[in-house]
Amino acid sequence: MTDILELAAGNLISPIILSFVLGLVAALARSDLTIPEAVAKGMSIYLLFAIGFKGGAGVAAHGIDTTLVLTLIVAGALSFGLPFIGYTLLGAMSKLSTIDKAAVAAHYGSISIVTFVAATSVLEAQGITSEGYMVAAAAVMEAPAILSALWIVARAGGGSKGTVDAGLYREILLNGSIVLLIGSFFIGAITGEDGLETIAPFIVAPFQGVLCLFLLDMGLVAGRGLRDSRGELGLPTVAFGMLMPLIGSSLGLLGALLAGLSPGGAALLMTLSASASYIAVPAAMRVALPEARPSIYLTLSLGVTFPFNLTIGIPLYTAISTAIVGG
Amino acid sequence: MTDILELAAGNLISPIILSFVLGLVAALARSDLTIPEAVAKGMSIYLLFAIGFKGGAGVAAHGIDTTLVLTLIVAGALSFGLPFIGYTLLGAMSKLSTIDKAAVAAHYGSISIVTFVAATSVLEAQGITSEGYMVAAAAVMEAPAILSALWIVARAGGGSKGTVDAGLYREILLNGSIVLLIGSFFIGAITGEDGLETIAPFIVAPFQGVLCLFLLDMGLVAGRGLRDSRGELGLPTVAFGMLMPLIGSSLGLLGALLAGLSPGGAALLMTLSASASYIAVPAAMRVALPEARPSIYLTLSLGVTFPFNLTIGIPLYTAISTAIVGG
Amino acid sequence: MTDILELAAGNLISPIILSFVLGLVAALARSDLTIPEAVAKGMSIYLLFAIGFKGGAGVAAHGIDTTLVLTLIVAGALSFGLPFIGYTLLGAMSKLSTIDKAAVAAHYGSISIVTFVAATSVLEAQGITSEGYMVAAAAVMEAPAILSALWIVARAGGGSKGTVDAGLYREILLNGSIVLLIGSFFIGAITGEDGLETIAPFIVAPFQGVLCLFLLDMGLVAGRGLRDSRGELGLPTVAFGMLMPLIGSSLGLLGALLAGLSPGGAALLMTLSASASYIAVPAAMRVALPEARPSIYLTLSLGVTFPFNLTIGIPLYTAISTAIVGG
Amino acid sequence: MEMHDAKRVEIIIEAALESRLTTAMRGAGVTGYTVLPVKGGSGRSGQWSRAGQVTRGSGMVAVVCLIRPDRLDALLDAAFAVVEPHIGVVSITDAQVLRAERF
Amino acid sequence: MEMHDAKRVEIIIEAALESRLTTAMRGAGVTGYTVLPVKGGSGRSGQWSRAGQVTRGSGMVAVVCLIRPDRLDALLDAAFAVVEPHIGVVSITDAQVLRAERF
Amino acid sequence: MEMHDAKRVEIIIEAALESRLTTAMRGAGVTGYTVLPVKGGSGRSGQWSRAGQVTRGSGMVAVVCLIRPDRLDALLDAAFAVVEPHIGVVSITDAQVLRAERF
Ligand SMILES: Nc1ncnc2c1ncn2[C@@H]1O[C@H](COP(=O)(O)O)[C@@H](O)[C@H]1O
Ligand SMILES: Nc1ncnc2c1ncn2[C@@H]1O[C@H](COP(=O)(O)O)[C@@H](O)[C@H]1O
Ligand SMILES: Nc1ncnc2c1ncn2[C@@H]1O[C@H](COP(=O)(O)O)[C@@H](O)[C@H]1O
Ligand code: NA
Ligand code: NA
Ligand code: NA
Repeated sequence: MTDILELAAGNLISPIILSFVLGLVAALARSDLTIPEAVAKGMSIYLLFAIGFKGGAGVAAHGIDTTLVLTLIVAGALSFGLPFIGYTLLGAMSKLSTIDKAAVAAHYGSISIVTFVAATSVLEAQGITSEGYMVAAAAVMEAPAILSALWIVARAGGGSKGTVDAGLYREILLNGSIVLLIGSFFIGAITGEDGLETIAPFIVAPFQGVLCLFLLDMGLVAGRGLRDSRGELGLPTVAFGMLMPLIGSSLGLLGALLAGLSPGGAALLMTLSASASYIAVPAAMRVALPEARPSIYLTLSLGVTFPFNLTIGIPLYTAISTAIVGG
Repeated sequence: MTDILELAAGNLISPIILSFVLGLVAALARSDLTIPEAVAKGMSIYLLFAIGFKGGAGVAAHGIDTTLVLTLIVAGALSFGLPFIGYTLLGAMSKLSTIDKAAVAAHYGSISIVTFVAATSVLEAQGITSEGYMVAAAAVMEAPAILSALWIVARAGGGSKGTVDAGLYREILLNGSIVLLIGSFFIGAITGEDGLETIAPFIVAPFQGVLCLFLLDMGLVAGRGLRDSRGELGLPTVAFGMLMPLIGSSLGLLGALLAGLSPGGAALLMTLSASASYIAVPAAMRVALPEARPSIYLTLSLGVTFPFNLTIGIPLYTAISTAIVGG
Repeated sequence: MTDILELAAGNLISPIILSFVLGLVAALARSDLTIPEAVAKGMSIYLLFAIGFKGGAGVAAHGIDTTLVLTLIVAGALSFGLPFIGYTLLGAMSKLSTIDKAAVAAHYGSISIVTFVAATSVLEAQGITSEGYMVAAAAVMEAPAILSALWIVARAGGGSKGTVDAGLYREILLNGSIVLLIGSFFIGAITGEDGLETIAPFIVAPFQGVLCLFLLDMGLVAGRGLRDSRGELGLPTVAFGMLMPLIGSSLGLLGALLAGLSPGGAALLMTLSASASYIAVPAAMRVALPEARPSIYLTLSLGVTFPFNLTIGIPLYTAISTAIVGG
Repeated sequence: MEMHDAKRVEIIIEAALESRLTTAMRGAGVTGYTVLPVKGGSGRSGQWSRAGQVTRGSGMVAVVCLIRPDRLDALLDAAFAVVEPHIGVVSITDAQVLRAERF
Repeated sequence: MEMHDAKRVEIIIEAALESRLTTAMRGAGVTGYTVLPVKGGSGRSGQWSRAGQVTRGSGMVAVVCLIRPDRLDALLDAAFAVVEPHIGVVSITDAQVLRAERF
Repeated sequence: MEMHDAKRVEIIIEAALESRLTTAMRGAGVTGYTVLPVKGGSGRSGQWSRAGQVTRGSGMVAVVCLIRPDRLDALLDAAFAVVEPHIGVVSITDAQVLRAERF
């Protein structure tokens, strides 16, 4: 327990976390500090490319082990399944409408890639290795949760007037993050260590620094979101935003044991399960479930769960996975 | 011959080429992956600055040899002359209008700086040195081809209603890429090795990585162009897009022999002659020859010739120049 | 004296200065070279974050010495006081309106962070150390000068119809640059050398290179400003733009002696006092003193004083402070 | 200069629906339009801005369409079908255009 | 398609004043508006563009507001109080809107 | 609030021609205008968007100009001379403005 607390404390005073806090404080204090949209998008492309490439190069170096397929299946199942748990839990805890509940649930089945990136940084700092193909697991978990949410609404007769068409499915499956993550994973896997070496001064050395600036922006956006939606989130909903990651990560741990992942891989699967989407799912919700309120789902995902995972969650999941899987 | 094939194969699985392919595939699959315009422009400024600076620093280190002036004259002559060949060839191969033919021809007389950059990377990877002032040759080749095309149209009585005024000539001669390339070349030449050392961690170390992301964007843009202009390019026109680089590079080789360039320099002059513009010339065409169709000239330059040079051309030109000039 | 000239000459042919000159020349020649707004803003965020962080890490490494509080007080006093001197001097030298004089004066009481960054680079290159908390002094000097200018206008019955409300004060005190500079200073101070090490490949190694591109943009903007406001600045006003930095730096030197700064710290305080704002103060002026003409204050600050400090000022201040404080 | 009557239709809609709107417009025979970026806004669904990209995925766009008056109804029907379930506004102004053959 | 009379008010104002303008508009009961980015312009105070960000801090924006005709005066009074001491222009056009309940 | 009649002219033109258009406008005595960025569009010359910058160099811009009605013809003549050989559209709307002394 003290171990976990120490880890958490050490994690809290890293440049990464403090950059997020700086953004949060600046936004809450109503500073006009902003990072241009194009630059923020550029940094997210950089992070996706780098993390995908490194994952692929890792697979090239260590080979594909038998757990790969199992991991991807487990990951897909988690993304499909978690929204049902989230929806039920929200039904018990909050008074949100059917559509709002389903939309929130979709976010928690899907993943936040920055949370994943932050977790890999923590693992690296502690010298814990993990399976390179975990980035493929991340990509697999992006989309299924959206289908579950649409199915929940359809079954509940939620009656959304939103647009669910072929275009929507293409947008979900071929959204930029998935394509870039998978694509750079393959480039890394094909070009291997040699490829990594040529571009390491770009994707490895400055990675932590870019992550700092990116988290500064996340803090700014989360802070502005919290300020704007002040009062809209009830206390029970906020509680959900911290309880759900714990449930998600527990199921992630179970899945990791089933798939036979290493302690590092298990920590990452726990993090993925615990994290909530704030890009792919919100975009899909605007099209498919326009009645769902972004001030609920985005604030919860970005303003509550993201900081929760960043500060408390990741060290906790790492400690638990090392204790249980590594034991 | 097997040598060339091996080189080409090795070239094909580099992170740079694969990034381009990723962009191409993503665009053709209609993914919404995009790199913000500002970021893409920022990367191109970075690449121009870096390549110009390194060229200048190279000149400072190795001194200006007697071939410099000869090389620049040959380069200018190639840019002036190639459009006439291109125009005639198109007349034989396609049914395009006079104005379309002249516009396409202008692109092939001018150059693509990214193709040049990719070629320097390939040379570096093979340990082949080249003259630093080749970037000056690249700058010299940007503009003359445009004048040739305007002259062709005027002579053919093509009757474009476009705007050819003093402003246009200034835009052509002082366009951003030329100014930045020449300017950073001089900065590199003046500050020399010392200057290079202070900024090497910025312009040398991460260069390959930035180039990957830039080529990802090029792939996306080329793919979208191909998709949009589906059907507009006939097969003969597409064939021109692969034949013309071969003619261009042959003349480039001749020029290199005339000027007395090293094998590396010759490979670069071949690449420049083979490459087709997709920034400076299209912009000038919109003003001077508005009737020319971008769906022809841009798709040909970016969707056919650029990938052709990137994959097959560069290794081929390198192999030939090493065999003939280096022999 | 020859020492100073040599230093100045050495400084003049650095990549940083030459990049600025390139931008200036390109803009004056009416080239269309531009750096996208988002990229320029991204680079300025990078520079602020890096300089703040390094300052904080420096404090963490060397501890806070007793001069810190004194330095901040002196810095604040300089920012408050310099506008009065500037206003009086302008009254003697030019025929500007009360409001124009006050607005110009505000710029010279405040600071230019890029000038500060350039000065730290020069110090580093000469192996002169300085107090890490000088970035805090820079932050402290941003805002007070604005209050002095508003007070001057109110007292002079200048009768501006501008908007001076609570929002304005928040904008001044919590403007993005101040918040980012102070925030990253604290992150650096908290995470110390360990934190610096994790992100050094991002904020230390490529710093000089990013600064080059940023100064290229500054040159472009300054050049366009000079071109647009051709004729509006009289010769006496231009002279003020070179005299005022000399007065400012003299007072800065006095302040540095009072506070007991090291030679490096003194050179930085001189530079801060000599520099003129071109972001925070102009923005505040547009709201509070809309009648003041940007073509006067911005052109003076960016087109005259900034290049003056960059080329002549910084080496001069460094030489003087080493001679007097270091003596 | 000869001018011709036209209608200027301005549709402010979420960026995620832009391609659906333009597809519907093309379906109704409307091939000329211009898309302007939007920086922020406020409406019944609250306030948002590009800087605080939190309350709406990728923001909104303004689609401006100049059209011959007799084709207005077809355009509005097509546009409304896309906009209706979503947030956003549609406005119409009387206008005149040069080069009528382009519309 | 049923259309309703409305006014389209377009206010071009310095970006630094955007939030003051929208606050004043909300004070006058106007909660619907859209902000468009501006790339450059020219007026009595001279010419400027985003590329040469030197003559005006952070440029200008265009605030577009569709409003019921009877509320126009309240909006103009509120807007004018903010714009008056500063540079910029205000224009009003007759328009029609769908979904009148939104205005 | 006193309002004055004016015309609102909106010219959508390739960015490469922006400075030629504004020069021509100044030549016709028009010194007030605003340039808005354009994200994409479609017309007789096909479809394009900033994201797929392939079919048109550097995209288009929208130049908006508020002008006294009696000066409309001079503006249109000047603008048309620039726009005519190129793609793009010109539309005119009746409008009213505050602060007439500015136009
Ligand atoms: N009255 C209005 N005038 C101009 N734009 C509006 C108006 N109402 C709404 N909008 C725009 O449409 C978006 C969605 O509005 P709403 O559907 O009311 O939430 C807002 O964010 C604005 O950009
Ligand atoms: N007649 C006009 N038509 C359109 N926009 C204008 C006009 N006059 C001024 N503007 C805009 O308002 C800004 C300030 O104008 P001014 O207050 O005249 O300096 C200009 O930079 C333009 O963006
Ligand atoms: N009817 C229209 N309404 C609005 N914008 C148009 C229209 N037609 C053309 N445009 C714009 O003008 C550009 C060129 O059109 P065109 O000259 O028809 O190829 C298009 O890309 C659109 O941005
Ligand atoms: Na999850
Ligand atoms: Na060529
Ligand atoms: Na100062």
